[in-house]
Amino acid sequence: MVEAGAGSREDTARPSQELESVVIRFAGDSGDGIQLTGTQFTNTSFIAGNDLSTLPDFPAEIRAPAGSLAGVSGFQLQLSSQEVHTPGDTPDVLVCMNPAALKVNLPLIEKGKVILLNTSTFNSANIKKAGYEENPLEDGTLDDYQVFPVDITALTLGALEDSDLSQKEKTRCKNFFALGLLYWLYNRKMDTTEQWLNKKFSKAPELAAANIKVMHAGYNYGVTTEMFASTYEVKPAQIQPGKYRNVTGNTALSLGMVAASQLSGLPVFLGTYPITPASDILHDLARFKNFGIVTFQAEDEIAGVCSAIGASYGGSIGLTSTSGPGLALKSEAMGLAVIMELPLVVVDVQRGGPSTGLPTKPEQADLLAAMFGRHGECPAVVLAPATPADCFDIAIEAVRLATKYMTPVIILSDGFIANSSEAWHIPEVDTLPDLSVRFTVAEDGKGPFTRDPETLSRPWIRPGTPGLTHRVGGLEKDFNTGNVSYDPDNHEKMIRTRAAKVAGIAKDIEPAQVVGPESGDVLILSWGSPAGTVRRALEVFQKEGASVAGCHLRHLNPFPADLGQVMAKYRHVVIPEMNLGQLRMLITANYDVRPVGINKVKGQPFRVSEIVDPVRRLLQGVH
Amino acid sequence: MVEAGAGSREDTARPSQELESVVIRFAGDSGDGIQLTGTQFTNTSFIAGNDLSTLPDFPAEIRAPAGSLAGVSGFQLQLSSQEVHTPGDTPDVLVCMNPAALKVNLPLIEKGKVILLNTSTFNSANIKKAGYEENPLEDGTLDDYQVFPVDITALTLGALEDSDLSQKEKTRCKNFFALGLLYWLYNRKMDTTEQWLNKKFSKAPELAAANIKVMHAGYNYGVTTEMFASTYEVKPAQIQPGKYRNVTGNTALSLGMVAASQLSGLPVFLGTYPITPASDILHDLARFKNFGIVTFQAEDEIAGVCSAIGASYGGSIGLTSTSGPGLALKSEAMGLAVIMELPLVVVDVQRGGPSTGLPTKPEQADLLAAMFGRHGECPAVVLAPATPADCFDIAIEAVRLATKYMTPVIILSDGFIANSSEAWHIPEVDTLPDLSVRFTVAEDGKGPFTRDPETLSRPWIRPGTPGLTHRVGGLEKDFNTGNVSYDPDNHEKMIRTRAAKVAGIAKDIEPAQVVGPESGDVLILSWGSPAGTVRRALEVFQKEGASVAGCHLRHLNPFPADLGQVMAKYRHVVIPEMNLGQLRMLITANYDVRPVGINKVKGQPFRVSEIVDPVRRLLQGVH
Amino acid sequence: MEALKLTKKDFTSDQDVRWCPGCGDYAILSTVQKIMPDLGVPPHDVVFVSGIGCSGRFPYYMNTYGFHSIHGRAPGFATGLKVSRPELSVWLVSGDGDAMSIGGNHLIHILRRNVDINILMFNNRIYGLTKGQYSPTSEIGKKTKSTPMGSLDRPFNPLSLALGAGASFVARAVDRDLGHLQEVIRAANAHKGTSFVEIYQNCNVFNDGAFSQFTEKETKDDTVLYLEHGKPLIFGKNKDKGIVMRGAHPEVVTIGGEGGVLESDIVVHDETVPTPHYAFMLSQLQYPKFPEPVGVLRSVEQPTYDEMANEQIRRAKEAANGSSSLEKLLNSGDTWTVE
Amino acid sequence: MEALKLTKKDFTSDQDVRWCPGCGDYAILSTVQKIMPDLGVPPHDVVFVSGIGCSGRFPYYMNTYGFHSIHGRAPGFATGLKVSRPELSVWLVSGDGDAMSIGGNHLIHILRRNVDINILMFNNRIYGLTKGQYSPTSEIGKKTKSTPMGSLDRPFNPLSLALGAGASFVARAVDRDLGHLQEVIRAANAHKGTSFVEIYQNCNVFNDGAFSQFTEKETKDDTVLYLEHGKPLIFGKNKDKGIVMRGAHPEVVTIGGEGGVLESDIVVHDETVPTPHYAFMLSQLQYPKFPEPVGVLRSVEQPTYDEMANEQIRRAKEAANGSSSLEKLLNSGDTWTVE
Ligand SMILES: Cc1ncc(C[n+]2csc(CCOP(=O)(O)OP(=O)(O)O)c2C)c(N)n1
Ligand SMILES: Cc1ncc(C[n+]2csc(CCOP(=O)(O)OP(=O)(O)O)c2C)c(N)n1
Ligand code: SF4
Ligand code: SF4
Ligand SMILES: [Mg+2]
Ligand SMILES: [Mg+2]
Repeated sequence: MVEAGAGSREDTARPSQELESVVIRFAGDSGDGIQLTGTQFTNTSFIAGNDLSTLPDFPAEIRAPAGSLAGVSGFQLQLSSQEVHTPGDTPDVLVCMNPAALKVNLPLIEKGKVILLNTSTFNSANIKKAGYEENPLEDGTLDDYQVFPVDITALTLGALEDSDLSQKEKTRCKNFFALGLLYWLYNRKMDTTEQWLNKKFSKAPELAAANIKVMHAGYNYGVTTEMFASTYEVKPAQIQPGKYRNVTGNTALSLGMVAASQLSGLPVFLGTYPITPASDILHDLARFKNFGIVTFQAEDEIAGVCSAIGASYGGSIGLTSTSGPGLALKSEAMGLAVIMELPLVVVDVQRGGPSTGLPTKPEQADLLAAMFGRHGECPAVVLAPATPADCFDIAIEAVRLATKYMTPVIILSDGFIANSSEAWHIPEVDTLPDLSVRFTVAEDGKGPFTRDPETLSRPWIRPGTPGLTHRVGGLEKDFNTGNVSYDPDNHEKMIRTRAAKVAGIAKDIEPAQVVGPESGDVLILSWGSPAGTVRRALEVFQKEGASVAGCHLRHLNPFPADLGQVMAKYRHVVIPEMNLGQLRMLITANYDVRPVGINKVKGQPFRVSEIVDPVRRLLQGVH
Repeated sequence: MVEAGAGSREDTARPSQELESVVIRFAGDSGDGIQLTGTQFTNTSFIAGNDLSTLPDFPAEIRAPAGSLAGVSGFQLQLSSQEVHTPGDTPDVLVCMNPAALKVNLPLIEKGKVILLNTSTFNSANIKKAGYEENPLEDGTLDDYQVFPVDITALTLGALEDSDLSQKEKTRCKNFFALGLLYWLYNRKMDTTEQWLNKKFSKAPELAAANIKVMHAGYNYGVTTEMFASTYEVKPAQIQPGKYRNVTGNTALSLGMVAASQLSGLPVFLGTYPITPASDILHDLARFKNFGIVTFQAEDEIAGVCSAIGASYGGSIGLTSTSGPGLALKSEAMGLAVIMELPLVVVDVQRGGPSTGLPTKPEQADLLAAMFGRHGECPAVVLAPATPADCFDIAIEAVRLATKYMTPVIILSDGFIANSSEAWHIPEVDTLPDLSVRFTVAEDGKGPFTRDPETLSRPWIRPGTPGLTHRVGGLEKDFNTGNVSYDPDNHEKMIRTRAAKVAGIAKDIEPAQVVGPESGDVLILSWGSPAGTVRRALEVFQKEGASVAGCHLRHLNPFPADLGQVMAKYRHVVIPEMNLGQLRMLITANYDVRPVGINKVKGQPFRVSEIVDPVRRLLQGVH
Repeated sequence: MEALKLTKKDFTSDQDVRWCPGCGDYAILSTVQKIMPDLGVPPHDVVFVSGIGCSGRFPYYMNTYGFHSIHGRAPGFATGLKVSRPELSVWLVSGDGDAMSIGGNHLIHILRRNVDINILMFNNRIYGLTKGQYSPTSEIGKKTKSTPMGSLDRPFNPLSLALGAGASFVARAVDRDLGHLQEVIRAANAHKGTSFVEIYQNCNVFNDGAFSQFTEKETKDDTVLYLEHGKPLIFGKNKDKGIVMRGAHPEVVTIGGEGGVLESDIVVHDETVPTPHYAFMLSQLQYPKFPEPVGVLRSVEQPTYDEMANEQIRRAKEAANGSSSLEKLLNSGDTWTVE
Repeated sequence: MEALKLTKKDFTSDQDVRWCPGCGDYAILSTVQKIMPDLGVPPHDVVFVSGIGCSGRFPYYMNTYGFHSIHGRAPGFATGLKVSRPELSVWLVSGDGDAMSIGGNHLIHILRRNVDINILMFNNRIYGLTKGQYSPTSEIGKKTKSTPMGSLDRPFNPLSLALGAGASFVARAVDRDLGHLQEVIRAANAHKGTSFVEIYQNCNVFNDGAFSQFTEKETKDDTVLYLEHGKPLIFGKNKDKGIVMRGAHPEVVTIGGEGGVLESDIVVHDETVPTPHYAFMLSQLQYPKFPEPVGVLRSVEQPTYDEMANEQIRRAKEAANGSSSLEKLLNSGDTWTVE
């Protein structure tokens, strides 16, 4: 049982114990409102000042049969009074709304941790559906955990005894009982959620009232029962002052695109086709028509990218969003954008592959496809956001490079970054970069392929511009005129020019950023969503005084110009990635470095220990 | 003027000079029958016992305006009394049927070489169309060459004075005048061509007769004019005894597929979509229905590969053929074949990219796309033929690996290998490998994913097999049952198993073959069509006693198991390829070797000097 | 047939069915499992091919061979399979997005080729699996996650598209009318050539009630036109309404009564009209102006691609007259011998 | 319009035209260049988009903006361009393979969406650029390089396919009848929405004479039915043959004479019939049983995708009432302040 600690609150007789951070996981049937419960707890905690990171864990099925293992939905969050980089490796508290949720989530949690259970659902039918032979509440399964069994459904119905709602509607409120109980347990106020409920059910105030009532019942249950020896308090974090909001990666990316549109003065045209986990980018941007954003749900991924290229040709920021299978389909058309030298932003929210693979799980295995997945010598810029909020900046960076260098830019997000959320320090608009674009006009005296000697970029000429009518196409072009050319030397010149243009971007991007000692034993080189876990691992080593530094890459093609020098300062370079070693291959191929890979391909983000342990072995020379 | 030498022939008063080898290039308007003329000269020379290599050089346009530069068609061949590996770097004799052909081809030939011209076509209209301001026959353009101006059209019409053919039909015979003249010049017999003409025009014997007459006229023109001081003789080569035929790469590949079908006892199903330079594989295989070969011209490349996979699932050898743009389109479906673990052969006849690029020119820039152009961890076997004839063996090897390991195999041919031809020593059928396949039946007691512990391959179960109904799909599969599995550990196990299966093929392929010293200064590591040029370069170094060896890779994924050891024996590894260094990247990434690249991306094969010179600089330490 | 003595269970796999409770897919699955035993084909000679979507899960639940492929491409896989293995009974299950959005081209081409495959297209007028974006059959103005202000594209009429592509068999059924669904699927199976069956399927999670006017007792008699070969196009609660042609145009009329029309004036349904213009006219009968036809609009026997492809092989073999030896082939063309 | 005073030359680029001598593409190019000056749009506001094929070369020869894209995908590029730049005049040139083989899906979707683009599909019933394989419009049994024993697939009827997809403007013209071709292209340009024009185009190298029955003096009066809005469907050297409806089916009749039919019985052409069944019936008139219609089969005004998409943007901006500041957007949602 939890120890009593310092602190108190008036409305309870219980002491309040201070925690640095806590990892809570809500789990239940997809119909149980788990995502909503998690989001409410998150928002309330954000407003209470905690730093936070969240991870929703959807079932692959739309709506699997109630109570089935396939239907289990989860939402994990870590809140802390310190900086948080991940949703946490393993939950301190697991809230289970039914037996299936217990079955699926029990392997995630360590012995001794807290499990809060809705015992109302542990009837023999549900127990069987969850694949248990016996009732796990009774057969000793949970002996090693701190179990808090609560008859949540019954208590919910009790709280709504006087309500006119149907039995079904009443039962549906049960997640708010659990939420209320947790609000009590973590010393949270309920007003944010109350406001949200009133707004959400403004047309059905009886539902708002019922949910609020049930939430209070849950809270009061905590107050009155003797079940919990103490409540907990996670103090506000020391966070940079400013205004914050909670964003998922997909939302931040969409906001970044709106920002890029405003900063460049160009409309964004999104041509796309729905696919998990990228669809939300379409859903988000479709709501920003007031910013002049055009969203076009095409018949397939190919039409999606082609329409984006057509729009780029017309002077818009052509954008297309997808996941792995769509990236594969878009590759031919991306080659056209490369040879035509048109701006294009391609967002690939990576998921488990190959083929349909594990469509709702994150993976980082499209890096080489992004680099090389086009026939011919066909270079493109490749970027990857580090965290959900970083998607905002990466979107702006992608548009900057695409329009400045007239090149496709691929953004490699992943299902973890896309769906998880973190607190985002909202930037001041005037601190954002100027992306303004000037289309070439006849008076500039430039042809369609007169290159800027500095950037090697060609001019962007919009159709409709008098005096500059010209033809572009997928055939090789004359270096000077842009007309079709079959000349052998010209072809090589063009191939090398296009390559040099993209390689030259290295001069125009941020240098490699090192966290930790500037030289030493180990450099952890990372990209994409492992960023947060790596940050935690670095903190662990920092505390220990180990000679371990980190460098996180947001630019994957080209690499920062100084990357080679940076890596040369460490005895070992270690690369953790959710694939079999794709960045490792690129580093090996391009530098005199033989990195050590930490590779996990399980459709799950790294845990801190999965990075710390192998690095530690390396430090000990055991590896 | 050419020197007189030894040798003589009864029907001429001229001496005959012996040559080791000669490079002849026919050039003219696409309507001039250049390809046909070249092919006839080739066949006749083969039958005379020369070793030979040829290269057709088609215009990109179907039929550009007569006399235009875009309409120039070329055919180059090298014949020799020694082993021949390439069609020759630069022509010794250039036959030009019009001014445009001269304009296009003059840059290819060195000063002092022979140019034979059809002066009838050098009228002012044609001269202008070719982009000449003055008549190049008169303005000194050709001063540094040995020029033989012949009024070919006029002489042709003269020879057919008595014929009832139309003027147009008569004029069309003029290429046979040139051919006859060259037959005389190189001491060739005309009977092969006569037979061919009689067969070809069996339904229009008057055309056969006219062409034969004109050919004889050309021959006799050589006999009677004093223009040539001598004729030439290229003696039969020292060639391994046996039966030979002339094959292009595409034909050899098609024959190899028929052979693989017969050797495996399985039908071949080709699902494809026409694209230059791969279409001839479809054209060839479509004529082999009597071998049970099914050819399906699909609506696009995606349907092509999907139908091939469907056929593989049904127990056929699923085959699809394409070039770069099609490879890009097929990538998503190839991923399905990888995760389903079905055999599939994908032929990519590479052409100049990116995008539509230089569609009629060869390039080797799809290697990385073949390796990595699929989302997720998605390994496939990659092979590349060395020469046109090698396409036969590569096809058989592809089918062997695809069916034994239940995996997609990509064959990277290119436009040079596909269209050029060489003498092929026809193998005895009983020396070919046994590819027989046994489909799994219920009595074997295996499930659809019960792996062979040796090969890691899963069984091939044909629908229609009683007792083994099962479902496969693109979702991740349980290691044991093959049912859909979202289990994290299982996913990693499957990812690693599929990778290990393909990597393990290294044990089952030929070791790296070295030509030249077993260790030393330089190893030239090559793949694909540069093979021939590299062979010539090695002969040059061998003669000089330089410490230069060659190793040609036909297996690119996995590499031969001993490749690392082989490379380690040389101070430098040099990789010539028609791209910016794709094999070089793979070698760097996989071995402790930093190869030097020789890279040419001009839509043209290497010349011998382009390989010899940089290697020589390297030997001298200048590089 | 009798010898097989198969039951529904023989066609039911051991996998848990994972559609949302209440989804129309259940009824279709159950109907297919039910009629399978009557078709005279053992489970191991049946293959279900699907794409991606909720409908794409169908093969997992059938105890036959099953091929759950990639999004939109099922016709490609099915064509390769059927052409190379014409003796198998090949079925294709697809959704409105799978078949008509990403897979539209493969669909029209398989119909044009007339490969002997039965296509069941579950039309729920929504993307189910990706959680509710509009589809190419969604009505114009549809508000979905991807179209918060309403969709702009005019929907496909799947039957018209199929007929425009030259389909030899075109039919429609509804997930709620199981008896009729059975009949239609049986007819599709009996047809030699590509059979295209559009099934109105309720997605109760993302597009509930999309077809309620055709399934609810109160309305369906007036909104649905049951097609029967050789029978007049009559509908309505009292069987007193029918379709006549006015010149080139169809019209709804009332039969009998004052000012009414004679039953003999009503168009008599003929599924075998050689060119598709008549079936196309039927496919254009759309609610609310017309009742919507269900049943077989068109069923015309024409040679199938798979049959003809195999016939060419047979003929080629015959022409070669047993002389198709590999050795001969390799040694054909212009050969020469070096001694 | 007059102010522009443009001539054919203003629309002719400096690039050498590289089709085979005698190719039907020349006549189409020349016709388009000729009528362009009359359309009231300066060359720099015109964009020609194409795919790959001989026809794909078309944009190079027009002195307008030109976008020679990849095989089959031109509708995608054109849609993105037109929706984002509705003020441009966007034309799409495609071949039978480009538009109906690899590009079939994009074609039917652009037609369904009714993006305001003019599509000229050069139908030569063959793959020209790749040197002579059969195409989806090649007649069944066609012997080509890829089908030495004859092709097996039933060809698409491009007009029927377009109508099945819901096209709002569908027409046909012939490369040899330049006056009529002009008229049809003008009508296509005048139509708001996607205009689909099939042009019978002779590929004299790989499929010479494919349409000779419709172009040769001796036959064309009896094989071609010129459609004119409001005029009866009459054809024949002596204008004595016509089309009537027998129930739901069209029939060729002789007008007048003994046993002949009255001219007033002949179907009067109406390109504006709201549903496509009538135009579909026309599209199915096929030689030799019927004359083949040329001219405009269907021309129905319906809102265009580009127009509606931009209208939504306008409305959204209006609704936001000038308050769409980036700052506001970034600061929206549940925010909190750390001090
Ligand atoms: C190449 C590719 N693009 C997109 C997706 C995502 N996706 C899966 S199913 C689907 C649409 C499903 O709609 P429908 O075919 O109507 O099937 P339903 O779920 O409604 O039965 C989409 C867009 C994918 N899996 N693969
Ligand atoms: C992705 C891709 N597949 C195939 C090709 C090869 N290809 C170019 S044009 C063409 C067909 C041309 O036929 P059509 O569209 O009828 O045009 P035509 O040449 O007859 O005008 C093909 C198959 C290609 N360029 N790209
Ligand atoms: S989302 Fe709709 S179509 Fe899919 S299973 Fe659920 S109810 Fe059925
Ligand atoms: S191949 Fe045919 S379509 Fe192409 S340019 Fe030549 S004649 Fe015209
Ligand atoms: Mg659907
Ligand atoms: Mg064509």
